[in-house]
Parts: sequence; C-alpha cells; structure tokens
Amino acid sequence: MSKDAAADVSVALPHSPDLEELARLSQLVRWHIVNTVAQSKAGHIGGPMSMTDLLVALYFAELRIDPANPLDPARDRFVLSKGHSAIGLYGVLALRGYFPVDELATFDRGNSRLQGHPDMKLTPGIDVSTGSLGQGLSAAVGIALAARKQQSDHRTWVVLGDGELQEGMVWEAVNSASRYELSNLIAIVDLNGLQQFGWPADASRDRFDRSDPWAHVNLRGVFEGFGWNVLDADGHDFSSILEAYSAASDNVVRTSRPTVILARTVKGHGLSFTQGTYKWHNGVATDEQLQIARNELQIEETNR
Amino acid sequence: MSKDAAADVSVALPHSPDLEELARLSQLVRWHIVNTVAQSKAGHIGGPMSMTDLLVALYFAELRIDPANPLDPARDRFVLSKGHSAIGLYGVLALRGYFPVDELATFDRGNSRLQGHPDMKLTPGIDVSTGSLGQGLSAAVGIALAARKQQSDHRTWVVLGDGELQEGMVWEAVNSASRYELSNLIAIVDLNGLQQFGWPADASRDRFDRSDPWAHVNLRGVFEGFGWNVLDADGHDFSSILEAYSAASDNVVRTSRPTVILARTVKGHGLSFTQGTYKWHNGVATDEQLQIARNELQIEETNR
Amino acid sequence: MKAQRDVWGDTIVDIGHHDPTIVVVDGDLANSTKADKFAEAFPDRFIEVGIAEQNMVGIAFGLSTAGYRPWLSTFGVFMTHRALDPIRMLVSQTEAPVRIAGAYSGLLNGSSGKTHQDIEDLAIMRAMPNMTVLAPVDEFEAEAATRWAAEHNGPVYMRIARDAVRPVLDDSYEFKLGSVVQLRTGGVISLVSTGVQSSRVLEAAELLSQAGIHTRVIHVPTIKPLDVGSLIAALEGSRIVITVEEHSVIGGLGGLVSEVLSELPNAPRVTRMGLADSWSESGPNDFLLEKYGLSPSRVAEQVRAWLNSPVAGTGTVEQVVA
Amino acid sequence: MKAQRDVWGDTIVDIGHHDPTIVVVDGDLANSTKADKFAEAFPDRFIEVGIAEQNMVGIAFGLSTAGYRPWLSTFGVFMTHRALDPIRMLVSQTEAPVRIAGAYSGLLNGSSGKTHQDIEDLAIMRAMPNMTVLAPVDEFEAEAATRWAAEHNGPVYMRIARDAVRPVLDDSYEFKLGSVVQLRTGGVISLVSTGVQSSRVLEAAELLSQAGIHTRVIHVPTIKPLDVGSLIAALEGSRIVITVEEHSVIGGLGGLVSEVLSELPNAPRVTRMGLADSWSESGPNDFLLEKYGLSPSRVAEQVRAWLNSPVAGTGTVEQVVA
Ligand SMILES: Cc1ncc(C[n+]2csc(CCOP(=O)(O)OP(=O)(O)O)c2C)c(N)n1
Ligand SMILES: Cc1ncc(C[n+]2csc(CCOP(=O)(O)OP(=O)(O)O)c2C)c(N)n1
Ligand SMILES: [Mg+2]
Ligand SMILES: [Mg+2]
Repeated sequence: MSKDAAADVSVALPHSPDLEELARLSQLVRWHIVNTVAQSKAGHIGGPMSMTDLLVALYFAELRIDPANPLDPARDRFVLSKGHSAIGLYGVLALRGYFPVDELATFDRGNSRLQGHPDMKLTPGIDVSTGSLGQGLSAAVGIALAARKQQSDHRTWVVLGDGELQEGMVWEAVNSASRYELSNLIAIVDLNGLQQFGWPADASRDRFDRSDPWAHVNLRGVFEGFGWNVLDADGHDFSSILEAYSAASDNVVRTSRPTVILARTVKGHGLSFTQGTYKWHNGVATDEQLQIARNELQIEETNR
Repeated sequence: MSKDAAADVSVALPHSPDLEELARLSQLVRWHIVNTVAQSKAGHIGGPMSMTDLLVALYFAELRIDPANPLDPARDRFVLSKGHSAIGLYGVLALRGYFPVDELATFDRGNSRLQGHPDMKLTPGIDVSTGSLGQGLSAAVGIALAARKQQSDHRTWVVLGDGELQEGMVWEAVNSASRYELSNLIAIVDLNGLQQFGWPADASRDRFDRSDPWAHVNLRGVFEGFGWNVLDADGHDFSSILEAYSAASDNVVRTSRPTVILARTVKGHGLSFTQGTYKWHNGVATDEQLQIARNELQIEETNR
Repeated sequence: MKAQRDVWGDTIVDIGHHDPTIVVVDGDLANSTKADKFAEAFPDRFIEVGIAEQNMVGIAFGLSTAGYRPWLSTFGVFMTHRALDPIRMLVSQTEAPVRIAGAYSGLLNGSSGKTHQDIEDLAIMRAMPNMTVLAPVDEFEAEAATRWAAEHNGPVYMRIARDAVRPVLDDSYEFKLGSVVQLRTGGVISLVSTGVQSSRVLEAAELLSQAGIHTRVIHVPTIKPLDVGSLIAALEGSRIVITVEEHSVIGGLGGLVSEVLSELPNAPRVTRMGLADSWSESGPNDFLLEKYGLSPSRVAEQVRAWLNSPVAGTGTVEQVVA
Repeated sequence: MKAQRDVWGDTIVDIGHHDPTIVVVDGDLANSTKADKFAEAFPDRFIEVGIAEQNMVGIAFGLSTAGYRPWLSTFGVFMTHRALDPIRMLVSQTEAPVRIAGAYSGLLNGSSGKTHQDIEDLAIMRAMPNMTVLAPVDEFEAEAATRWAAEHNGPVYMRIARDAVRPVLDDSYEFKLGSVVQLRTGGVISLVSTGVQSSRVLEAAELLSQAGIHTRVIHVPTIKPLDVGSLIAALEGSRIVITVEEHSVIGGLGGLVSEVLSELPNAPRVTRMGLADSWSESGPNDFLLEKYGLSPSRVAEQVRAWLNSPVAGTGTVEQVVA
C-alpha cells in the first residue's frame, strides 16, 4: 500500500462495510502500532493489536461521527477505557481523517498531541482522557445519562481490557448503567486473555502463555446478573464483529439495558512474534522484527 | 430480663443453639442498640438491627472463638465490613463476654474503646477496623489467604451491607476470593433493601419505603458468575440462619469456592417504629419510643 | 446560626431555578449533606449513584462533557481519599467543571470518629493542579462561595461543615477568590485560620484580648489559588504568625502559609496549630474541640503557652514580639 | 549504575531467603516494578491481585494481621491516589506493617505521561499519620532503605525510581531514619533535595561551582519522620535554602522544609523549585528533565536566575547572601 493509498483510506466513509477493506485497514493500523512504538522506543503493542479489528470496524462501519466536526454534539461518543492502547486508537483516528497519519511519528516524543495515554484536551477525536485503568466506563455512564437527559440519541461506546475489569470502579459503573437503564451505552470487552503480568500458566486455566485472568469466572453470567444484554463476538472476524455491533445498536432502541460485547481476541494479534504472549504487552521491535511485520502485514517499503 | 440475667447470658456457650435463647439474646441486643444510641445521642439503628439475628446466631452458635482469648491465632475471624453498624456488634460482643455490658454506655462518648466505627486497636474482639464501606471483604481475603498459607483451618466471616455492595472494592475482593479458591471465607450480605438515602420508591422496584438498591440485579447470578457458592437465608429466622451457616461451614471443606449467604432482612427489624424505613438508618429514640422499645423487646425496667 | 450544609443545600436549590446546567451527583448521603433539598426540588437533575465514590466522579465528569456543571455530594473524606484517582485524571487533568462539596469537613462529623474525619483534605487537594480549594468560615461565606463555584468553569473542592458556628460575616459579604479576610485588627501577632475554625479563632482572639494579648485574625477562605499579596498585606507588620486549622498541622493552611512566608526576606515566624499528626476519635463536638485543642479557650491557651515558651525564644510575650 | 527498581527487586529476594514474613502483593506490574524477581524466587509468597489497587491494600493488610509483612508492588501513583482510602483506614489508622513500594516515582516513567506520573505523593503521604515516607537517592540508599523498611513494624511508603541515576553514595552507606545526608559542603547557599533528584542536584552544584557559586547539597531521604535537628545542623550558617524536587512545588519536600524553617527565628529564606503546579506529558527522560527544569543544567540555571533576580531582593549573588 502506498502513502497515497493510505491517504485515500482516511476519507473512506462509514456505513459501507466492505470486509476486505476493513481487513486492509487493520493491517495498516497494526503496522502503525508496531512501527510507531519502535521509532518512539516506548509503548504498548499487545493491547492495541488485539483491539485493532474492533476499532476499525467501529470507526469505519458503525460510529456516527464526522472527523471534520469532532465536537459535533450529536456524534457518537467513544471512550478507550484501556488507555494504554492509545497508539491503536491514534492509528485508527489518523486513517479516519482526524489528523495527519504523519503525526503518528510524534507519539510519545514530547510536545506532542499524541500522548502515551489519550488526552481529550489535546487530540481531535478523543472524547475522554484515560490511562488510569477502570475509569472509562464510569465516564461513559455520565455521558450516556446526559444524552438521555438531553434527549440526544447518540450512543456511547467503550472499549475495556479484560484485565481492566479487575478494577472495582468498572463494576460500580456496570451497576449504575443498569439502574439508569442506559441502553445507549455499549461496552466492548477486549477479551484477549492476557494482561501485563497476570498469573503463571496453570494447565486447565491457560490462555496462551499465562492463566486466563477470568478462568474461574463466568463473565457472561456476571454481566447478565447485573442486568446487561450480553453479546459474544470473535474479535478478529469482521462479520462477527459487525453482527455484534448491529445487534448492540438494535438493543439501544429495543431494550432498556446497556449492552456488553464480549469480544474474544488474541493479544498482539496479527504478527507472528507478538501474538499470544504477555511479553509483548509492550515492547520495541527490532529492525529485523519490523521487516517481518512488513511482510506479514503486507506493507510496502514506501510506507514509512 | 434482669441485669443478672444479662450477665448469665454473657457466658452462654456456643455450639449449643437453642432457638429461644438466641431470640431472647437478639431482643437484648436490639435493646442495647436503641438505648445506647439514644443515650449517646448519635449512632445507627436500622443497619445494626437488621443484622442482629445474623450476629447473635454467629457468635452464640457458630464461631469458634474464646472471649477470654480474643487474639487466639486459631480463632475464627469476623469482619464487620458495614462498620457503621458497630453498636450491634458491640452489643453482641458484650453479651458474649468480650467486655462488660456496662461499657456500652461509653459508646460514641469520647475516650471510649467503643468508637463509632469498629477499631481493632481498641476493642477486644474486633479483628478489623472498618467504617469506610467496602473494604472489609478485601481485608478478609488477606486473612483467609494467610490462613491457607499457614495451614490454619480457622474460617473468616464477613458481614456486608447491601448498599455497601455498590463499592467497587467489594467486587475486586469477590474476584480475588474466587481466584484463590478461598472456601474458608464466608460472606453474609445483610439484604435489608435499604441504605442511607437510596432511590425513591418506584412501584415495581420497592422494598419498604424506597426502591430496592438491587432491583435490576440478580445478585445470586452475579456471585455465581464470579465463582462463589451462594446460599439464601431468612435473616430473621434462626433455623434458616443456622442452616445456612452449617451449609457454609460444609462448603469450607467440601468445595474450593468462597460462600456468600444472601440473608434477606428488614432494616430496623424488631421495633415497630424503626423497621422498614430508611429514615431510621440512624436516629435517636425519644423517651416515649424507648418505652415502646422496652415493651416490644420485653425488656424489664430494671435493665438500664 | 445556620449550618453550612443547610446553606449549601438551600443555595444550590436557589441556583437550580435559573441555572439548568446544575446537577447533583450523590453518594447515598443526600439526607446528611442536605443535597436532599435539591433532590426534592429537581428530581430530574439529581443523580443518586449509591455508595460508589469513584463512580460518582466518573459520572459527574461524563455529565460535564455534555454541558452540565455537577456538584458532588458526599462526605469529603470519601472524595479526597476514595475518589482521588478519578479526581486526578478525570477532573484535575481535564479541568472539568466538577464541583466537590466536601461535607462534614474536618473533625466534627457527628461522632463518626476517625474513619470519617477529613483532616488531610487541604494538604491533598491543594497539591492537585487546576483545583480551586475553598474553605468558607460561616453561613454567609458558604453561600457566597457556593455561588462563586457555581459560576466557575473548572474544578472546585469546597469544605462544608456539618454544624453551625458563630457567624463572623454578614449578608453584605462578597466573596473574592484568593483574598484573605481580616476579621480582627491587632498588634504584631497574627492568628491565621481557615474554614469554620476561623470563627473559633476569632473567639480565641477575644479571650486573648481580655488577657491583654492583642492579635489580628486573618481568615483564608481560598486555600488555592491564594492571592499571596493579599495575605502579605494583611500580615504587614506582623512578627509572629500562628496558623490554626481544623486539619493536620502538616501540609494544609499551615503548610501554605509557611511556603509563602519562608520565601520572603525578614518574614515573621510561623507556628502551626491544628491537629497533631495523629488520628482522633468519636465524640461530641465540644469534647473533640477541647481534647484536640481547637475550642476558643484551648486555642487561646495554646497561643499563650507558645508565646511564653522557650521555643518562642525568650519567655515572655513582650520579649517574643520585641 | 543500577536502577532502584532492580535494587529493590534483588533486595527483597535477598531478604526473602531469611525472613519468612516477607510477601509481595502485586498489581499486575511485577515485570515493571521488578517484583517478578521475587515471584520467581518465592512463588508461594508472591500474591498477584491483578489490576485492583484498593484490594491490594486490603489483602496486604489482612496478611499483616497474620504476621506477614507485605510489600505492595505497583506504580506509586496508583497507590497514593487510587488506593488512598484503604491506605488511610486499614494501614495508617491501624499502623499495620504494610510497605508500599511506590514504583516509577516522580516524572520519569518511560513515556507514560501525566496519568502515570506521581508528582504529589510526598504531599499526600506525609499528611498520613503513622506513615514513614522515604525517598532514597541512589542504588545504595535504595537497598539500605529497603532493608530498613523490611524490619520496621509500621506502615512505610517508599519512592522507587524506574531508571538509574549517577550514584552519590557507596556500599558503606548506613541508612539512618530521619537524618539528612550532606552530599556537598559549601557556602551560605544550600540546595536541599530528595529522592533521585538529589543526584541531579549534586551535579547542578558542580556546574554552579564551576561558575563560582559554591552551594551545599543536602539530601533528605526521610520525608517523614524527619529529624529536624539533623536538617538544621546541616543548614547551620545557611542564608538561602533552595529546595529542588521531582515533585510538585506544593506540599512536598519544599513544603516540609518551609514548615520547619519558618518556625525558627532568623531562619534562612527558602525557595522551592520542582514541578510547577501543573501537569506534565509523555516523553523521554532527558526531554522531560530539560523541559520541566530538573536536569542538572536546568537546576543550575534556575538557581543562578533566582539568585540574580529582583525577587531575591538585590540583583547579584553577593548581595543576596550578604
Ligand atoms: C489503575 C491502573 N493500574 C495499573 C495500570 C498499569 N497497566 C497498564 S496496562 C495494564 C494491563 C492491562 O491489561 P488489560 O486490561 O487486559 O489490557 P490489554 O490486555 O488489552 O492490554 C496495567 C496493569 C494502569 N494503567 N492503571
Ligand atoms: C465509603 C463510604 N461511603 C459512604 C459512607 C456513609 N454511609 C454509612 S452507612 C451508609 C449506608 C449503608 O447502607 P447499607 O450498606 O445497605 O447498610 P445498612 O442498610 O445495613 O445500614 C452510608 C452511605 C461510608 N461509611 N463509607
Ligand atoms: Mg487483556
Ligand atoms: Mg442496607
């Protein structure tokens, strides 16, 4: 893909899901993640890559947004509660036209609009500042509640990490969303089965090279118990993702409950050397690894 | 009941549950609650009274404790996570022999061992300081985990409020207890359907004069989802309570999961003017009300 | 005499009539904090979150992004401690117009004891960038500060006392952000206080005056941003500054005044009075004020003791201030 | 040069071999904080709590009631803010022997930015009764302080820097609770610092010295309880005290020193340098130290600028210190 092709992509319209196009966009985003972090010599890899397909589908096929008018009161809101995955969101926002793709190179560099964790005061397209895990859903509850009070029919979408769900504040918000019947709130859990360190692998409870953080728990049961609609999705299959998004959108008007999509993903998905290991939660790729990444993601040499 | 009778009671042995005796003790505890608070002119009523039967059953028929040796390492531990109900616990501890019943009169008075919220550094029989809601279960997880590591077979019992379950820290602890398979941990939820202020009554969701804090939620489902054993009890029926305690005790050895007892109670239970209303979350009884309390609880005039 | 919490409750109701952006986010304590008045008047703009202080902040922040300017209602201690991380990231770092009503501030909380006493809030909140930190003295200033905060477009933390104190201002008072208020003129000894303690300190000054020790009383309603010039002007000619607060002697008003004065050449000496660096207990207000040295007579007594102590350098008041 | 986090990780492993009461409670960051070394050596005494800082404190407290003396391992900012309420009630109020390893202290956290920077921890933690607050300067002191804390029977909060600094002590160093450490003798100007910033301040003093300005450098490893006498002795004869910290200029070391000195008659003037009262950003260490005024050259520059400023009263260094 040439630089010009990438530029074209940034004006691709939503609501025209073309699965191949989405897959191509995801490859590009993954490249920007691994490459930007390598250049900045600091940043997260595994979490951004596990949620890439989820975000690409959201921003290119579902969200009601206008990159030219990032503060439009009627826009859908998006909260990246797992703020450490910022670079993944930045990649998507850049391709979607919120800011130049070249600006990604400023990530983590100092004097940049692209902070290590999303900053709503600096970056066009960021609705909520995050970074301290577990807070985004609460903020989203406030946003969704305001929408109800103001009779605005925008939706509020939130992406959470599975490790992040260990934060109690998440469950405080889960409870409030249910009490206030916020069907306009849709949470997506990036169930990649790994966090930063977690628990050692232990046979029956493993996912990849560590124990599944939720091995003992029936997350569907918990969310249902709290009064939420629960949907499942394969977080790396665009038709499955889009189906879940469309079911979730239906729930907004059809039900009086918030919806959570439990999206099964692979941490570091998309690159042979990053996927399925907690060790690539963050990391800086070597030149050799970048070359492998180019090949695996089909990125042409002309691309930065 | 005369003062001497009360003194006798304080040496009653555990493991000899006599339902009538327990009921009589509960009446006495409830009297101490309402009377002590009236004398100190500050304190909680509704929460202490809803948990009274649960605590009396626990301390007089279930806990493996020795009031003469309150720091015995082998003792069962007890954590009153809903620390604002301290006066109810103090009443039980006094009757059980941890300190003189007369000392209750020092409650909330200054220079007292009986603080507004339980203080483990001051009061014999208090294992954990509480008062800021939502922290007790976490402490109990640490205690139960230590028991496992030290191969001690004591149990750790915790009483939580239903409003208190809104604190996220509770769910952090719920998750940890499950991951560490702490079947030696038993939580009792005082499901009295009211908290301090809560939500206005709203027809289908009411419990008493406010909306049930957990109206939209299936608490059993939530705890089960988190991997806990869930038991139900009628929190004002001693046979139901004892049955639940005995089932919970069985779970300690029979299962690898923590157990929660969802104990359905009535806030302010036991007095016509306090029960079933959030307005008696705290309150100071008038002399007239104290007289009514005496009658309803069958407390003789000779009793302080 | 009207308690600050009642004033706050009544004032936000009054503001609510003409300001549609005001909403209240409660932590299951509205009948203590007096947010229940607002709940009654504007049920649609009252949001009960239950016992979940972190979530309260998150929700208030979320509402603020849609044009609301929320007040948070709970015991201050559970904001400044339990909810500090969301306050940091979602409010202080974003400059969201979220107003924190820190109810039951300080030591006097109706016998709840140390788990509910907020004796470090000023130290904590003034370390937060972008946070305005207010501590009004009486019912009049509580109302004025509430009205000021309601208009302010950034984060505010405000102490609100549970129980009434003797008023020291009147309804002509105008709150001016940052400025100190000289409650009493006097000699070279200045007593500097904040919040409702300033009222007790004024009484202490009256007692001292009866004993021939004439002190100024300077009230600091704005812990942050303090108008340093206004403090320095009020202290002009002072040789001894004694700060007195219903707060730990570490990092609060005393810390602030020490920071400001220690920068100056020929600054007056500063002594900090308040809660010693330890936890307190349950008890009636009078008991606590006496035992922990905050009642007018105990303040007066400590001021005299200090002036007469070898620490003060000399042994007699006259020598100290010479 | 060895980073403090590595020192801490290695030291607790070493202690673990002979002290069976030591356990580590982690918040899903062991491979950053270097608690992973302990996890590897003593898997049975390593408790992963996951991303739940409040719960970490509750569990550590619970363990402490059974004779364990836990260390908490996570980024300091999530202890001092997210977990502050449990720290207050379960640790500070009970005096439980819970040790908080505040990893990635200050500004330098590997580009994570302001959401992860802990620039208020000293202000917050020193306001907590019963809390010992330590901020070692280099690898040697980090080890000594860790060993001291491991023996201490009460709550400890200790700053642990992510990256190595130039050592200023050596392995003969003995940590003495409360005492300050004079790293450099000099004239009437004293630079007072804490934590790893003391190492940069020593370099700054060397730069100043080359420019003819001879300053003392006093390192304060114990923010609480400070041995006030030891600080005063080290400052003997100083006319100007400049505090420099990798922390907000509000309430931290500068606040502490101001509180101490403003009480004294004829005290030296104090000026506080550090992070201005605002939030910072993501970036490499060098960039941040330069931009936010904490690199040796920037410290030296600011000291000179201050000495030459009208604020300092006169215009030339000689006059200021005259
Ligand atoms: C409150 C808080 N605690 C700890 C961290 C440090 N941290 C950043 S990412 C991470 C692991 C997150 O795991 P998960 O939510 O599963 O995200 P993902 O696997 O998608 O990367 C941790 C512990 C943080 N940012 N915030
Ligand atoms: C963290 C915290 N927030 C708020 C309070 C104030 N508070 C004390 S009791 C109470 C209501 C508790 O309700 P519930 O848990 O249902 O107890 P119960 O009904 O048994 O009294 C509240 C909000 C507190 N003690 N701690
Ligand atoms: Mg994950
Ligand atoms: Mg209840």
